[in-house]
Amino acid sequence: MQGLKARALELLNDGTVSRVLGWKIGENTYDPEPAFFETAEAMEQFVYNNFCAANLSKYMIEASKLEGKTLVCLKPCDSYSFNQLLAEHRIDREKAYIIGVGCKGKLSIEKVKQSGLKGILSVTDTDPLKVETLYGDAEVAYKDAMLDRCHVCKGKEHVVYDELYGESEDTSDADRFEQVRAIEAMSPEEKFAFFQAELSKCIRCNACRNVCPACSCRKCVFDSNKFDSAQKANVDSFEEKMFHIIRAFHVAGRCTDCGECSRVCPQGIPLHLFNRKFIKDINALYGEYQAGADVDAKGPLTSFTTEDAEPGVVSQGGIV
Amino acid sequence: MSVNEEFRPKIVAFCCNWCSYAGADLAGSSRLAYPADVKIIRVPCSCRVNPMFILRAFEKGADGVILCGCHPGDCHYSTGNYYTRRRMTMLFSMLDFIGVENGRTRVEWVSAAEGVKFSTTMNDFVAKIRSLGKNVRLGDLRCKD
Amino acid sequence: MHDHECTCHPGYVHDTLVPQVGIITDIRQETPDVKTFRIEPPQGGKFFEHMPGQCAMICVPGVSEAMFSITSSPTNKEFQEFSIKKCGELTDCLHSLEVGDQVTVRGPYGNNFPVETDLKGKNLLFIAGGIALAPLRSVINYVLDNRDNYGHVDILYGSRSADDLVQLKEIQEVWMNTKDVDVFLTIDRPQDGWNGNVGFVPTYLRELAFDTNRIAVLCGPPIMIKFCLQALQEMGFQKEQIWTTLELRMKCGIGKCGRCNIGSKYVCKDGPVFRCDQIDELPAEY
Amino acid sequence: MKKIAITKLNDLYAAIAQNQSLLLPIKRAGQTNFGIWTEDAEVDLQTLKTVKSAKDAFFPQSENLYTCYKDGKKISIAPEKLQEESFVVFGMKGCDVRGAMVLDKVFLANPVDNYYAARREHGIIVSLACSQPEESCFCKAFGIDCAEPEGDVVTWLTADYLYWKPVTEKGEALTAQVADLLEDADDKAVSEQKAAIAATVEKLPYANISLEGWNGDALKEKFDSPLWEQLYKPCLACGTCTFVCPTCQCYDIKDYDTGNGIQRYRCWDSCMYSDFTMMAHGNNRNSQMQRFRQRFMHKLVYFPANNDGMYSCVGCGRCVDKCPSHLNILKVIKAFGKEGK
Repeated sequence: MQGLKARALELLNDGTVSRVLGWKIGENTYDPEPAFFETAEAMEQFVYNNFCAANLSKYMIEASKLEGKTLVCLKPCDSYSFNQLLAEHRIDREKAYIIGVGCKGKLSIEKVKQSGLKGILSVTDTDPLKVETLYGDAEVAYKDAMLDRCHVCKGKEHVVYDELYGESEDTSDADRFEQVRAIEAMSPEEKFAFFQAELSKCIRCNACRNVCPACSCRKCVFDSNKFDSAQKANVDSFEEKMFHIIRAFHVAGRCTDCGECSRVCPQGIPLHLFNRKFIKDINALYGEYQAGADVDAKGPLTSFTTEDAEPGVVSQGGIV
Repeated sequence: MSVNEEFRPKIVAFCCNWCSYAGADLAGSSRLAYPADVKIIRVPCSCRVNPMFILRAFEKGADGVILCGCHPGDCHYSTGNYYTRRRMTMLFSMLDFIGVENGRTRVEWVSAAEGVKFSTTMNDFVAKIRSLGKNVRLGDLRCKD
Repeated sequence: MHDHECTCHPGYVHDTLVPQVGIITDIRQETPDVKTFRIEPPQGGKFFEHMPGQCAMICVPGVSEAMFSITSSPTNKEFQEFSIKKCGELTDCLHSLEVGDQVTVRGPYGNNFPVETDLKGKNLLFIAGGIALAPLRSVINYVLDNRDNYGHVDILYGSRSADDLVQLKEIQEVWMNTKDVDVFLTIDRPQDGWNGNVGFVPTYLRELAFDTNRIAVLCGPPIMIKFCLQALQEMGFQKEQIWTTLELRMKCGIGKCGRCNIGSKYVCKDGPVFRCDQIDELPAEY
Repeated sequence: MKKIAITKLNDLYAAIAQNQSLLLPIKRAGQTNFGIWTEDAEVDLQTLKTVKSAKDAFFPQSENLYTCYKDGKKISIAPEKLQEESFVVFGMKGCDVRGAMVLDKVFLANPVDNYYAARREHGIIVSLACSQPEESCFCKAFGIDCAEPEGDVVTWLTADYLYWKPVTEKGEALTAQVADLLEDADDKAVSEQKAAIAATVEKLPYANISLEGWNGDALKEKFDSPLWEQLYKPCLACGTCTFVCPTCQCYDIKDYDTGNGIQRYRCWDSCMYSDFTMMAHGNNRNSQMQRFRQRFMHKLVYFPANNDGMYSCVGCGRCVDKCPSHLNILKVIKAFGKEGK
């Protein structure tokens, strides 16, 4: 981390970049916040540890409008989001200086808490995590504290960068579509019950939308008063489902599966399932596609072939 | 609703202006019958139909939604219906994924000359929806009549 | 607040968030984009008693609801009027309505011009621009109807063009013919058939060079308020002598929904009328 | 002081639910929130903080105010029924109970919000002491005693028993309803737990955070501070903090056309949203910095200025736990504390 900080500082001082987009140290190890640093003095609070989970690529939309270059720290999976935003002309490659930072799987304090620990006073980002709590000390295995998305890691390669810093590791140890398949195998009643239970928790806070790098519309359809969509109401009916279906639909073919939506959901709704279902269907029907892997690739929902399957394929046993 | 009363589903049919709407017209002028429960909404092209239109229709009480457009290759705007095909495949698959009865949504390609197909398609779809019964899962609780 | 008891819940008064039905009984086209609506409850008369400067929420169900100042004076015992400029979704819809159409009305909300305290017995200078005559009309008519309680009245009113002057008939037929009232009209650009003053309100205000022995009541677009305030201060007015109104997005009208606050003050409840020195104490977020 | 064995808690819930609806923390799809008790509900008293506070019980996220019917040009209005049956909210923590009192200052102030008032009148609060406070708790800073919360009945949960102490008349009446299930108890176990809680609270990292300088007096100084520019940057403009907060009371009023009457409803809104103050002629808070500042200024400066120094924060720490960007009110208080202004 010290080396990364020194390198960022060097680039800031020699004028290569006007600001650094990274993480600022929080009150504890586990709550670093995304931050812009513009001075050497501010850089003292720069931190990069295994709890730095936030995907910073979306902040580049705003940073692209600023004077001068922004140094941005991207983890391998974040670089896909960056590329996708680049493909959509939402950010300016010339305004970014990318340091591809190493990642060996990111940790989540929620996961630590789910292991049953309460009153966490301090925690290390080592393997195992050493946790000091009000009610005694404990250890948690690194893998157990990792974000869900890291168990289906996209690999250790950055798809876009100016320079690399640190080692990465492919932490995948699960099948990306396993949960999707499990749900597909359910009866309609079971499926409905599952999503009803999950989505009725939704509080319509929009955290999933606002954090999503693919949700980069200047004005969201769900904020439009002109259309009967700005409901905001939590009515435990189809409204929440519609919000999430449409949101997933709007990012289908563009979603890199970065998993930020599920990470930020205050109610722990597995929102990535919607995105992965679309990804799985796209792969099955229109060929393997990874959004953000290639800036020049045409998105599956903005292209077609004359031989495409008919929508009726769904009622003939579904897309498997 | 009493048990004996026949269930009359509310059907919304989005029809493209150039083919399917003309097909519906032909069905009408040829006196081919299709249930009056089908409410047609004319759209410039099947690809104009935003998935939200379909979900809103359900939410506000539709029991089935059918989308009709030109046959692939015959789109007035040359490629619109190809996009429709991919989009609707994705949307229907998602509806199936969340456990909403499969079969309440359908896409059919109906040309301006296919008055007969329009009529049989609608009869068939209405029969299907009738067998599925009232749409409960996609409706909004506030919209009960 | 209206205190009528709820019909289904004895013991409860109607919530102030629940409106009354209003019937549009008259529509006057004031300018190309301003209409004055006379709205009455089904039984006729007024919805409630109000004071000059107070507002009410008018709603076209299913479209939207917004706060409008009550432009008729409380001294009008028969009905209430609202002058509304077409400038958004709701106002577009209101302009499409006809006599006999129904809307909902709730209120009155907010404070009022201090007609019974600070303004009483004083010479008064009213300055308005465009549609902002709507809130001032209420207080001007109140003053004119209680003529003996106030000193000399000057009214300076300007708009973009002669066609945009609101309430012109009343200005010419009533205000100009009341004793001890001087009306000064101005328009932004020269126009055929207009032989009055041409120029912006703040400029005309400087030319008129009023002495400071009066209270100024100022209402208009923010930019006009800013320059008029400057002009008045240069003319020697103290901020304590100047009253104006503020406007922000409102939903509830009773200081609870949380959007119209400037610092700890809610414009819907503590406003819309403020004395200029009170505004200075607020954070600059309006 | 009364007590009931925890093995018999289900009987207690059933007995309460016989006479009125009972809301309590229920785990559903992995998360605990207040919900209506049913026999198959998974009651969860172990989770310290429900994701959403108990605010919904009195000020639901979405509620109808009235329905407007149109018959030709004729409009008629049917106000929604006010709450007229009593209900019990069980398991509210000290912070949540104080949260309701903060809401009282808003909704019970003249003109009274009858919808809220009716719920407050008919709601019976059975609070629960926090046997295991957590690191993000700082209710002590607001003078809340989580070892003996306010409420109509106060309860304490130990390994074997739920201790039950009625405090108000409403609480006595509820106790009478379930008297058969309760046995007399002495104060010993409760005193021990209270002492243990007090000792834990002293070890909480933010329990003694200083609120010095946060009052209505320094309003403009705080407002104009350059610190806001630095603090707001990572804010995503989502509404998580406001929706999990027990004291956030901003709401929106909207219409929903059901096809059979237009429902006028109000729902929680967030000052963090870009369209919150948007109107035809512009937006007076058009940057996220302004919206971020509004939220914290309201909680720590404007609200106390209007309510005799009472803060609109109860230190429950939900925003600390849930903010996607790890921003929170503690960081704001500390940043200003460090600057010494």
